[in-house]
This record gives sequence, C-alpha cells and structure tokens, in this order.
Amino acid sequence: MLGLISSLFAAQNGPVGSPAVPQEARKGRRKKRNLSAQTEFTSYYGRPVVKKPHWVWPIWLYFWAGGISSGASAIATLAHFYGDKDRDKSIVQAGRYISMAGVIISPVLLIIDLQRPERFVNMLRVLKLRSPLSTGTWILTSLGILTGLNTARQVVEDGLVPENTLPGKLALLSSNDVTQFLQGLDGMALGTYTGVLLSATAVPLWANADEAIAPLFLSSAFSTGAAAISLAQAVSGVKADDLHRLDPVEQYAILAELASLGYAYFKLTPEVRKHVIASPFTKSFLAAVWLGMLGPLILKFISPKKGLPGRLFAIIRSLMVLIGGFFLRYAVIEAGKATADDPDAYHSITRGPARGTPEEQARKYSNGRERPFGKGRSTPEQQPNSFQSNNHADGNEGTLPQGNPQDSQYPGSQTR
Amino acid sequence: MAECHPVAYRFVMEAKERGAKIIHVDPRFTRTSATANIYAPTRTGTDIVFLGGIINYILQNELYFKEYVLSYTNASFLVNEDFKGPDQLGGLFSGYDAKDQKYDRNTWQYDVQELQQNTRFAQGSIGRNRSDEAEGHSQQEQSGTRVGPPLRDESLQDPQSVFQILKKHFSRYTPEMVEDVCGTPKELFMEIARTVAENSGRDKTTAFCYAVGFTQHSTGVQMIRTAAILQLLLGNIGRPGGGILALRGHATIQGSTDVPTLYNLLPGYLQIPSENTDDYDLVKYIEHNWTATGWWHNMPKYIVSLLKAWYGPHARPENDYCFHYLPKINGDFSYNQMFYKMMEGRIKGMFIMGENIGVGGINARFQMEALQKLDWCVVRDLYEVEAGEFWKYEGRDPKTIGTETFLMPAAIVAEKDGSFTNTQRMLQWHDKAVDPPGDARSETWFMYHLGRRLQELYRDSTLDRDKPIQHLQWELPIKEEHLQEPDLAAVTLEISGYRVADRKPVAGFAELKEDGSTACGCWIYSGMIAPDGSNRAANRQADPIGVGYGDPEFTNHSQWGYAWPANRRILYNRASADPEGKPWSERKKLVWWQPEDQDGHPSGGEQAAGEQAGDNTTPDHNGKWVGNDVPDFPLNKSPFTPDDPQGMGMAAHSGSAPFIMMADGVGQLYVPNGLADGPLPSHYEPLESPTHNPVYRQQNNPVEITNNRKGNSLNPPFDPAFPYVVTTYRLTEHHTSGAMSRWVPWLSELQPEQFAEISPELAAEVGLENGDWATMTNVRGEVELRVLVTTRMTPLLIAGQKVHQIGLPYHFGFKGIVTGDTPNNLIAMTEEPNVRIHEAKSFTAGLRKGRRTIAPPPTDPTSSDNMVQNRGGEAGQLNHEVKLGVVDVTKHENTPVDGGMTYTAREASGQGQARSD
Amino acid sequence: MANGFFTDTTLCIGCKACEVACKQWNQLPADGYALTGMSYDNTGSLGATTWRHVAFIEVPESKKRLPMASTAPVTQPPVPSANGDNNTGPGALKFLNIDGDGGASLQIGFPDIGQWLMMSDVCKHCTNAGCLQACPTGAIIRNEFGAVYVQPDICNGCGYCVPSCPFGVVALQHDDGRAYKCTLCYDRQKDGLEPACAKACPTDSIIFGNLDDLKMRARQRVADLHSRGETDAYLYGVDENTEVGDLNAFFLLKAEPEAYGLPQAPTLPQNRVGRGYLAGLAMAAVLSVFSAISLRRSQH
Amino acid sequence: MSIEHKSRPGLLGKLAQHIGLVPNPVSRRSEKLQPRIRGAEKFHSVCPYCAVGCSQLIYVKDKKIINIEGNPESPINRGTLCPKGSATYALSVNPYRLSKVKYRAPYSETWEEKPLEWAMDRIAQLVKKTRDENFTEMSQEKPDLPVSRTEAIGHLGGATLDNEENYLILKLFRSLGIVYIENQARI
Repeated sequence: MLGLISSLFAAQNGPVGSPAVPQEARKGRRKKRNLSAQTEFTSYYGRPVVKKPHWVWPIWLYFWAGGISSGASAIATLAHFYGDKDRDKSIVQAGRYISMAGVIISPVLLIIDLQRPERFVNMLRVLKLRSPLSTGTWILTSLGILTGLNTARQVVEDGLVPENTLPGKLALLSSNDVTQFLQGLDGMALGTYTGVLLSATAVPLWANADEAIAPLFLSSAFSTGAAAISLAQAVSGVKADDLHRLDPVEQYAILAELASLGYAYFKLTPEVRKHVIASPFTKSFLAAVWLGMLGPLILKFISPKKGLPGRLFAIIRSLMVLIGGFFLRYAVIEAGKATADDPDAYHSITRGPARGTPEEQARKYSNGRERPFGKGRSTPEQQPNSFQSNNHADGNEGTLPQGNPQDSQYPGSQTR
Repeated sequence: MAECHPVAYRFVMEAKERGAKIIHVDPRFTRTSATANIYAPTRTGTDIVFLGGIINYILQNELYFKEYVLSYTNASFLVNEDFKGPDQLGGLFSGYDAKDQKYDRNTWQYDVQELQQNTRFAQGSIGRNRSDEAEGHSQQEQSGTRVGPPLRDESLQDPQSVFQILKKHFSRYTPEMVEDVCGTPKELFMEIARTVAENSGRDKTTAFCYAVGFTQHSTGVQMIRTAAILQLLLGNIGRPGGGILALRGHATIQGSTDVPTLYNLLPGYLQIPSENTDDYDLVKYIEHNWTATGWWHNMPKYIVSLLKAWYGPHARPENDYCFHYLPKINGDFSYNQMFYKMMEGRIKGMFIMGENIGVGGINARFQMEALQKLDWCVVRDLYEVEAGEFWKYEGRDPKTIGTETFLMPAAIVAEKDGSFTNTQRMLQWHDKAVDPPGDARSETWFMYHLGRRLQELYRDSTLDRDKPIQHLQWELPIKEEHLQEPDLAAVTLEISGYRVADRKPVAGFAELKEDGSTACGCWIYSGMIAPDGSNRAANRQADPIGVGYGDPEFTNHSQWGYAWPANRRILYNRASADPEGKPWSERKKLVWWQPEDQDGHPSGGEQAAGEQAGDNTTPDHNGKWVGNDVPDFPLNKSPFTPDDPQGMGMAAHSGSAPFIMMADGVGQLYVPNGLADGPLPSHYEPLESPTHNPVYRQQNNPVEITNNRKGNSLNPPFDPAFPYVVTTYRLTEHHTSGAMSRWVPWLSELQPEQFAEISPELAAEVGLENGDWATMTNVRGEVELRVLVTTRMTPLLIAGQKVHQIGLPYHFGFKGIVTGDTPNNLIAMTEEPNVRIHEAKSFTAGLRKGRRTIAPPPTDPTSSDNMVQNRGGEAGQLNHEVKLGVVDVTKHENTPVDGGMTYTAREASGQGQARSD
Repeated sequence: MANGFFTDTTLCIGCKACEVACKQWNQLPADGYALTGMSYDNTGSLGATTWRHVAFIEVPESKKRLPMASTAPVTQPPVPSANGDNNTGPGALKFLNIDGDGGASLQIGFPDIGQWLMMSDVCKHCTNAGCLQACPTGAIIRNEFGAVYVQPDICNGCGYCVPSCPFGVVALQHDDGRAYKCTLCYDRQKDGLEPACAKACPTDSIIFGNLDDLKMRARQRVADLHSRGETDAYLYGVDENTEVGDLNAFFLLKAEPEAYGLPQAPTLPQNRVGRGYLAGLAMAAVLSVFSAISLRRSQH
Repeated sequence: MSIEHKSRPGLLGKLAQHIGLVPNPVSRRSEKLQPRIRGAEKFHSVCPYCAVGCSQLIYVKDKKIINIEGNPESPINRGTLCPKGSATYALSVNPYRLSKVKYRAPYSETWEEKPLEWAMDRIAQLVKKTRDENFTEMSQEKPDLPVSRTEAIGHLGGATLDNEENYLILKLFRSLGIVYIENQARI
C-alpha cells in the first residue's frame, strides 16, 4: 500500500534525479543574452504551447452530475450511520436514489464524450494510479456497483419490490452497512478524482491551481449533494422540521468551497489569474460564487423556517446551490481551456532552473578540447547519418548508423 | 541556394563546418543568408558593379594569382589600337552602329602576328564546295582561315595589353561606386572583397554559385562574364572547390540545351544553319562555324556524324550528307519572337510539352492571348495546367476562340525509362517502375508514334520538301507490347554514337570521323554507351564516404552516372596544375603530369584509348596526365610541348594551355568575338530602374532588343507611380510555375497563398500590416497578393535616393489546389542581346492597399512594333478581375485532401487501424 | 539503449523536407491551406496530421549590428585582422557596425535582421512522458526503441493525453477520432530503417541514432560552437533537471525556449496527482466529521 | 527496456512500478508492426524537380507505387531529399493526375474525353496540313539558298523531359522544318 501511495508523490518537491539544488544558487540562470536582449521573446507568434482538451457539454454535465451523486452517496452514508434512524430516513432514501441516478448518467455522458465510443471497454484494460482518468473509471465502476446494491435494498425497503420474492431477498442480502460505508468512501473518491483529473494536466489554470481543485470539487459535491437531497425532501413533502436537517452540512460545504476557491485563487500567477478575473468566464465564476455559495448562505438566515414559505425557500436555496455548482464546473473547465490557448500563461508556470546557461554548458562540455573547425562532419567519428556509408548489399535500404563506434550490430528489435 | 537547391546546400554546410566562409549577396535575406557567414543586401540588376568592385580591389592591390593569370589567361595579349572602352565613349564600346543597335567587332580584335601562308579549311574531304568567294567579314570572323597567334607582352605593362585595358576599365568601380549603385554599405563590401581575395590562391579556392538571379537581366550574360573574369584573376577555374556553378532549375534543363530543343542550336552546341551566313552547303556551314585552333577544329566530324545518325544511308558525301534537309533560320526565332508572330496569327499550330506558360511564361497574359490566335494547340502535361486552358483565360468567352486544343496526359519520371542531365553535366538513368495511368504516355511514345504516322502520311509524296521526313531514320524496336513503348536502348546508342559499318558503339567523340563512317546524335554525350554496350548513365557505384581530393582511390565518383564530356567532372582541370604540370599545392591538387616511369613504357591508365589521345594533331611525349579526375587535356601531351604558330587544332596549343575549347587555349579575360554587347562587362541600369545610371551616360544595354507593343510596353523611366524595385524568385516548397507543386497537397499547405515580402519601412509608407491584402501594379497589369512584412528586406540608399525592394515569388496561377494571381503578368518580354533572355529579376511596380478591383482591357491583337510608349502616370492597364479559380474538387477551408491515399488504404498501412477492427 | 533525434538548429535551413517526408511515409493528409504571416511557417504547430513542424523565428536586431556578439560588451567592432588570418572574429553572421557603440538606429543598407532561426519541432518522446502516464487505456506505450508510441488499435479517443502533454504535441484527429503523434517511425525501426525525416534532412540538422552517441556528439557540438563564437548555443533536453527528464528528441537551440514555443522548465502533470488526492482526502475528512457532528447533534 | 523508464531510485519506487503502474501493455498489432515497404520491389530513379539530380528509390507493390524516398548510395544526396523531392510520391500518385486525353473542339466551352489513337491521328493530320500550307523551300532574299522550313508550327518545352525525348522531338521536328523550337532554358 505504501508503495502505492509513494508512486503518487514522485518528486513533487524537487527536480527528479538530481541533488536538490537550492533555488538561490541558480540565480541568474538565464542571463539576458545579448543576442536578442532587445527583443524579449515571450512566445512563438502568440500561438498556444499546450493543446486544450476537446471537452464540452458532456464533461460539464458529468462533473456536475458526478459531483451531486458523490455528495449524495457521502451524505446518505453519514446519515445512515450518524443520522437519526427515523428522522433522517428520508435523507438516506433520497441520497441513495440521487446517487443512483448520477451513477447511471455519468458513464453515459463519458461514453458520449469518447471519440471512439465503441471502445469504451478499453478503459478497464489497465489500472494506473498516476492517471486520474484510469483511477476515476475504476472508482465510477465500483461506485456504480455499490450504489446499485444499496439502492436495491432501498427499493425493497420502500416496498416497491416485495421482500419475499427472489430479487427482494437477494437485494436485502447483498447490501449492508459495509457496502453503505464503501459507497460513501467511493462517492467521496469520485468527488475528489475529478479535481485531480484537472490538476494532472499541463493546462495552466489547472496545473497552477494544483491541489486546490480537488477539495473545491469535493466540497462543491457535498454542497450540491446536500442541496439535491434537501430538494428531494422538500418536494416529496417531508415534514417541516426534518426539512432543515442538512442545512448545517450544506453550510459547512459551502464554506469549504469558498475556502478552496480562495486558496486556489491566491495560488494563480498573474498571467493565469487574468483568465479568471478578466475573461469571458468571469461572469460564470461570479454566478458560481453568488448563486451557488454566498446567495444560499445569506438566504439561509433571512428565509422563514416554518410552513409553506419555508419549504419554498428551501427549494429555492437548493436550486441555487445546484445551479451554482454547475456554473462552477463550467467556469473551471472553460477558463482552463482558455488558459491553454494563452502561451504567456503556460510560460509563467513553467519558468525555472531547467538547464545550465549556454556558457555553463560550454564550459562543462568543452573538457579542454578546442576544435573550432574539425575535418567537417564527414570524418568517420563525426559522421551524421546521411554521410554514413548506408549502401548495404543485403537489400536493406538505408539503415541506422551502423557506424556507431560502440555497438557493432544495431540492437535489433527485442520483442517484448 | 538553400532555397531552391537545398540538397546541393549540404556541401556548402559541410564546407562551413570545415572553416569555409559562406558569403551571400542577395536583395533578400533568404534561408541561404540565415546560415551564411556574411550577408550583404544589394540592389537587383547591379551585380556587374558589385563583382567589378571586387575585380578592381584585386587589381589595385595586386592580389590576383600572378602565375595563373600570366600563363592561363589572355592577360598578356595585345588589343589593336582603335579599340575604345566605355569610359571613353560614355558607356559604349567602339564599333557601335546606333541605327540598327549592333556592334561591329572589328575594332575589338587582337593585334595578330603575320602568317607565312594562308591555310584554308581543307574542303576536299567534306564534299564539293558550291561557292568560293569569302565575304568580307572581319579577320577573326572569317573562322574558315587560320590567323596568326596574337602579339603578347609578358610584362603586362603595355597599355594595349588586355591586363591594362582591364585595369583601366574596372578602375571606375570603386567601393564608393558600389555603395552608390548597389546600396551595399562600403564596409560590408570591403569585408567581402577582402574575404574573397584571402580565400583564393595556391592552396585555397573560392567557388561562385548563381542561378537565374544572374541570368534574367538585360546584362545577364555580362554579369556571368564578370564572375568569370574574377575567377580567372583569382585562379579558381579548373580547380577543385573553385569554378562557377550554375544552379539550374529543371531536372534536365542542362540536357535540354545539350540535346537542344532550342531554335539556334543542333545537338552538342553546333549552330543551326542560317541564311544570314549564306550556309549554301555543308562546306560553307563548316567554314562559318569552325575555328582552326583548339578542340573546335574537330567540329566537322560532329556535324557529319549527326547527319549520318539522322538520315543514315541517304546521307552521302555527294549530297552533303543531306545537309539541305536541315531548316535554315534567317534571324531571331526565339521564345519572345515566337509569341509576337503568334499574336499576329502567323503561327497556326503549337506543341507545349511539360511547360506551363500560363504561369511560368513572361508576360503570361500576353502569351495566353497569343495562344488564342492558334488554329490548333497540343498541350502535354501531368495535370490540367493553366497553359491548357488559355481558351477561357481571365474570363474570355470561349465561344470567340477557335483553337482546337488537345490536353494529352503525360507519364512522370517513375513511369518511363530515360536519363536526366543534372546541373553538373552528369547523366543519370531512371528506371521505369510502374505503368502510367490510363492513356498517359511518355513523350518518347508520343513523338515516336507521331513520327510514324507522319512518315505514313508522307510515304508516297514525291515533293523534294518531304524527303527529310521520308529519309528520317525513325524505326525503333518496341519494348513493351501492351503500351507500344519504344525501346530507348536504340535511341541512347544513336545519341552516344556508333560505327556505321558494324553499329558498334564508339568509345568517345575522339573516334568520330568526318568521312561518314560514324554516326552520333550528340557528340558531347558520346561515350555514354560504353564499348561493351552498357549504359554508363546507369552506373551506380559511388566512391566510399570520407575519401576526398588527394586520396588515390577518389575518382570524383566517376562510376556514378556519366558526366559529359568523356565522364570528366571538373572542366579545364589541366589548370589545377602549374605550367610545368605540378599541382599548384598539395591541398588542392586534382590533375598533374606523371613523367614516364624509368623502363620506358607508359603506365597504362583507366583512360580508354578513345578518349583524348586519338586527336591526330597532338605531338607525343613520354608520360601522361593522372589525378582524381579524367584529365581535360590530351593524355600524353607533355606540359613542355611548345605551341606551333602554324599548327592546326590542338597542335596550335602549347602544353600549358588548359582551355582547349578556346581558340588560343587560354581563359578569356577579354572576349574579342562571341559576345554581342561588348568584350568587357560594363554596368547598365535595368530596363525599368528607379535611378539614372551612375556609372556611365548610357542608361540601358545599347543592344537590348525590346518590343514595345500593346500589352508588352515598358514602364516609363523613373515613373513616380511605380517607384519600387521588384525581383521575382522561387520558394523551396514550390516548383517554377507550380504545375508540379500546386497540385500536391503536402507542398500546397506549406506555401498556400501568393505573397510579397516588404520591409517594415515600406509597409509603413503604404500603410500595410503583416498579412494584409495588397495589389502590385505597373503598365502591364496588376497582381493581388498578401503582404509579408519582414526585417529581412532592407531599404537601400541608391545615389542619395531611398529605394525599396519587394520580393515576389512567382508560382501561383488560377488552377490547382492553391491558386492566386500570376506575378509574371507584371514582367515585360524583352531580349538580352546574346541569349534572348528576358529581364524578370528587376522591374519596377507600384503597391497599394486592398485587393484587385478593375478588370484590364483585353490586348489588341493588331501588331504594332513601333507602338508609342503610353506616358500615363496612373497605374496603366489593370488586370481582369479574375475569379480565383478554385478547383471545384477541393475547397479552401480545412477539408484535408488526402495525399493520394484514402483513409481505408492508409489504415492498411503502418499507422492507421481500420475503423471497424 | 533507446534511439532518438538530435536536432541541431544551427544546421537547419528551414526547407521542410522533414515535414513532407514524414507526411509521405505515414500518408498523412494535408491540413488546411492558409497563409499565417508567421514568416515562412504556414504549418503553425504540431497536430494529429502534422508530426513535424518547422518553426521560423526572425530575430530583428535594430539596436546592435553584431547580432552574434559574445557576452563581452562590444566597444570596437572586431575588423578582421590585416594579416589576412582567415579565422578572424566570431564565425557566425557578422557585419560591421559603423559607429561602434551598438546604439545606431536603423542604418539604411544594413539589414535589420540579426538572425533567422529555424528549427524542426517534433514529439520529444520524454523520459517521463505525460501522455503515456495519463493514458487510461494503456494505448500509449514505451516501445522497444525507447519511443512513446500511440497504439491506434487500442486508443478510444478519450483525449486525456492531449492536455497532459507539457509540449502540446499529441492531438486528436477530427474525423478519425484517435490520438496521433510522431511514432519515431516505429515501423521503419522494426526493419532497422532510419526514420523518414532524419533520412530526408539535407543538411543533417536532424540526426537519428543511439541516444548516448547523440548526447556525446551534441555536447561536443556545443563546445565547438562556443569556441567559434556562437556563444548562445545551448542544449535543450539533455542533462535536464526537469520533471520530464531527458528528452529522447532533444535540440540545440540559439534563443530562449519561449521563442520556439517550448517551455523553459516543463513539469510532469502526473507529479501533481499525489498532492491532489491528499488535499481531497483532507477535505473529505473535514467535511465528513463536520457533517457527522451536525447530524448527530441535531438528532435530539 | 520496455518497462516505462522510471528515474526514481529506491525500493518504494521499484515497488510502485509493479503495483501502481501496469507494465507496458503492448498490443499484438504493435509487436507485429512492419514497414509497408518490406518485401516491395525497389527501382532507382531521379527526382523530377530541380537540376541537383538527387537519386530516389521507388518502392512498388503489386504494380502500384507505395513509397518514394532518397537513395542512400548516391554521392549527391546520400538518401536526403528536399521537400519537393520528398513529395514526389504525391506528385506521381495523385487523384488529379490526367489519365484521359482531353479535347476541346474549336469554339466549344468544355473539355471532352477522346480516345488516344483518335487524338494522335488528328494531330498528325493537323501537322501535315499546317506544314504543307505554310512551307518555304527557298530563301526570299537568296533564291538559290534552300531553307526548307515552316514558320507556322511552334514547339515549347523540354527542360522537364528526358534527354532521349528531347532528342526525338528535335530529330522529328527539325526534319519537318520546324524552326520555332524553344524550351524553359531560354526563359
């Protein structure tokens, strides 16, 4: 298990494979060379360096639906263990049904997004913990199974399927506290992996926000999950006083969301930040914050608790949180894609002491042998390929540099 | 060079890695300049001043290669007194006849020694001589007779000596003059002159490479002459790493001048018989084209062998070997004249094979409208090129054009056997890989079957004029039944030459006879078929990598392909040894004299007996020439052989006369004969120039042939409407008229649109941003293009006036995957006096913002040679609004057109996997 | 040992033979005909049907006339010494400065082009490849020649490799759906053939071979160039201390990496996975505890 | 060295490689991958574009060109090619290549396809008619000087054709008396 974890933390603190050189010693890594000192080259004609993903509406919806389903599973599990057996029954019930719906929609959305949908099964060929998409696929699959089992129990408990029939018995047998606990854990994993999926790319906004995205998405999952459940309760006519059971959960989630958002915001470099505060997606971010977070918080205090208005306000608050959650996902994805198209954003997050300056390299490599003008590149030891004697009797057209001093025969193809 | 001959540039980069200095002088900073050590901007059309400046620098500072110049050039020859140079006559040479704009070369001749007896060309062996009296040509002109060798002054002090005349002539080209005319800063020019001088001499050589940037000018030939004079003074001719390399643009353009589909030549650079020189019969023809001394003494053997090859048994000594079958010209039948006559409707039928004049032609619109006057036109090409659609050019109504047009599909290189001659005179054979698609056929097939049909049509004609067709040796064995493709082995044997008696291949042109016993289609290619019948153009055994000059086993890759003449790779390589036959230096040795070894018998050499030794006029000495190349000198002629003033052919040359093709055996710093516009190069402004000629009073080349007719007029001089100097050029990604590159998706996407390169200053002046649409206009038309604003173009200061230059690639036309306007519409059809080439590399034009708007009036077909130059200041005639002819099959937006393979086929190959797997 | 490319941009003449040879061998269709105005580069960038891309960078030099000046401040232009010594002054592009102080404004007649840099860009086949580690189906593998290869029979077009490449190389082909990039001519290498682009490169700017040899040659080349005065030549992708590790297709460049559209210090995206999960776990714990407490408290 | 190269030292790293990361899942197809020219017929050719004369290898499988690349044995290009040379395949194998004779009758507005033999016969007749109607046997100025030329037929082209083809054009057209013979070498 330890090996498992350590593989994820490869070299996140210093360059790989070289003694950790303190930053300061490398000061002046790239002195302003005289050549193009006057012309500060910030990018190649302003063209993007990294390529943005092709994700559009299927992925926005998946992140949102996945988030709700993740929150619903978690809250249902918490309610199942810590909630009041009878007063929070509706929470568990709603949570299970909501997460079941999410777990059904998510794979469909993901498969729609695949460019070659008929090969979706290849996703399960491997398990790569360093690839959030691979891990995510397995999380989603396992969550699907667990939610299926627990919801089957719920269906039987609700009487939709009689207990004494075979499926009924099977459903009761198959799920218990353990599967419910696992569903909770898996749900939270689903809410987290989508964040890591973004930060594990070279897209400037996501790479820069780094570890802030996962908590942001998880907390958003909790808030939208809770909102979804309380919405379901309000709509399905649960008694008034059970209605506000989840309000504190929602509030904590929203606070956590704001905290994560703030943490992410301050991590951004100016070039990346401008895509959040001064770009077409600023409105979406504001909608996410006001509609999904601050709005419901404020509304919580001023809205009536009792009676029909209380229920109405509860519904409004839940809807606001849900819609805000969607805007948050939309904004993070689209703003991210916009930063991918901006080379300055990417260069701002990839500055650093990569290699020696030209002068340092020259000193290190010259090892004393001054050879401004050798016998040109057609001397045996200097021969590049096309000056190589490539004419082979065995009909094998141009071949690799057989002339390599060390290995006599080209290292042929070792089949795996 | 990196732009249009990238693979040739390999060797320049290799030289640079070994310490060579690469100098690039060009109006534009190109991909060659990017890797050059020194780049100098210059104004197009002023190369004579630039190179003249270097010559002046070398002469003033005595940096020339003294021994080489003294013994291998005509520096010491004396020119007769009444020769006057341009500095005395305001830019003209003596003997200029202003009325018909021609020079009479009498005053240019050398002072020659008296000759004991006046030996004439021995007519006996050739055939009866129709007329005896010789016309009154100048002494030297009368090549039929042998004149004495020129007087010499070895001390090079005599003011009449070629050396002093040269020094006086070029003294005017000072660094200040170069800065004034070319716009190149003085320090930059001095740097280049110094580098060139430092890198020449005994153990270092400098090479000059040029392309049409030199040739396509009104003084094109003289520009190359200036480079030749410079290389002779520096002693770089005939030596490894020296010389002047012409970077030619088509696969076998060298082949198409050796086996010339040109109006004035027969194969092997023999002149076509002409009315003007009264070539009544073969003897008269030979007298006018024969030089008594030097290798050209053997010319009669080659013309007789040619006629024997064409007319076989019918060619007998009695009927002048059917000499009268050959058509005679009576003046200028060159490219431009053809189209002037065509525009006047005097030409009825036309064959256009593999040439797309719709884009590549000069003043393309004029030529396309001339084609509309034809009765019939046969176009053969790989694709539906612009030339084939002249009948709907620029929106002209096809119903008004009556030309019967054939667009015949042609086979490409991979679909036919044959040989190309590359820019280094090397013949390389290409094998047929696959059959051509559908009805596409090779030109061999087309000509052979056309000839067969014509012989059939003329079979029972009794007219004299049809005899040439009836007696033509046209029978070729068929190699491939299903295509009826003729076997080229017979053609290559005929080109390489064979003995008539036993049809055995001759070993080389030295074995050709003038008695009709040998037949040879092209004497310079003789030896292409080895005596054992093998095709040496198909030799494919290169020397091993890493060996170079000086290594014994290095033969200059002589077993790869066949270089004419006689598989020699560097011409005049005798000059790589000093007069005594020893190499000038160990580092740059190539060919040297190996005295006979002690026991008396000359060591055998790879050199087949037939190559050089056979010349009956070379005295024998003991020993032979050896080295890393086939010696360009009689094999056993010792360097100490004295020259025989009365001798004929090679005997007239001494053992230290490397330039065997020249009459006097030495390099010509001063050219008394052969050039129409002066024995020495002098700078004249291009026909359309923004400034007066700062060097002489004479503004343009005095003997230039222009034709100011409607649609082909020149810009009025110094016209403010056309202030910018424009030069056309090619891109790496496209090929000349685009017929072989704008149909290829992979090349079209690399350079998709017509553009022009302008400097930021010019862009600011005209108000253009990078990528904007602009229109270039002059009196001949209007071209719309995108603008590439780049600091690689440099504004120049010419005689105190700021001049902008514009670079204009000329590949685009209205057909193909990528299309655009045709820049060649802006160029006038003019003719350089010696070779009739046009001036495409420097003309003037205006530039304005925005796309083209106004349709040009169609050109008026009536011929009016003395058409008055219209003085209009505004933009003159403008082009039609051409609907950008986008090929209907493909559109411009991003639908990728498969590079010849559909997805399914691609799936089966390496990368792709069938969608349904 | 792995094979790779060493691309020496000082030898590149921008002829684009590599681009066309790659398209010819892999039968890739053309992708669009539009003038970009970016000097002679109308290709723009690497993509699903463009696995080689030649970049053109025009380095205007309006201030100093000695574009290749060594780091030492230039007081007097090094006019070649009078004694005709051939090997004078910096070897690379050089022309004299009139007033020597390097501050001259644009002088008519002098080209304002310091350098025209050209470079053939390709997939870097990184030691730690972002695309390979991101690929959820295992379509992207490290083949036996050390190249990163996208197996077209496995790839289902999820497109997650596209944003995970720190150099923006791999891309999805629109109408085919799968991800494509340079395969280092995996099929040619199976028969011991040199990749098409390295074979076609006229000036051997692109050299293919055993990585150890290439790195040895590249280091020597940098030393040679510096001794000739081209003091801004450096290696990009060799002896790196970036998270991506040494690149199997590395370059000798002459301007900052950004000028060529390359990141100075590329990071490996997958190194952020650990931190992400950790933060997520922490948040999960916090939220669970708070929620549980709030649920428990509100029971009575 | 097929396991994805990991530069992290230490036991945990090794462990992670085997647990955390699935070993390189090379598919069967990737193992059996082969270049499409394996087993193809090889022909020597010369590039049709410029005059440098680079030698090319043309690979043919069942009568179709499948690949054209540089010939490493040639001293000129040693296997290298320029962009145009590298695109020779797409020049030879191209959907736009003409494969049918196209004929445009006088005053007609479109091309029509005609059989090859018909076109050849038609051209031969046209050549004969035009030559017979515009043939000058003797010079105008010097009546006893035979000139035997026709100025009514012209020829353009030759720089892209083989030497043998130029020779046959020259041989036939000179015998027909055609004097307007030019090619790209002039412009």
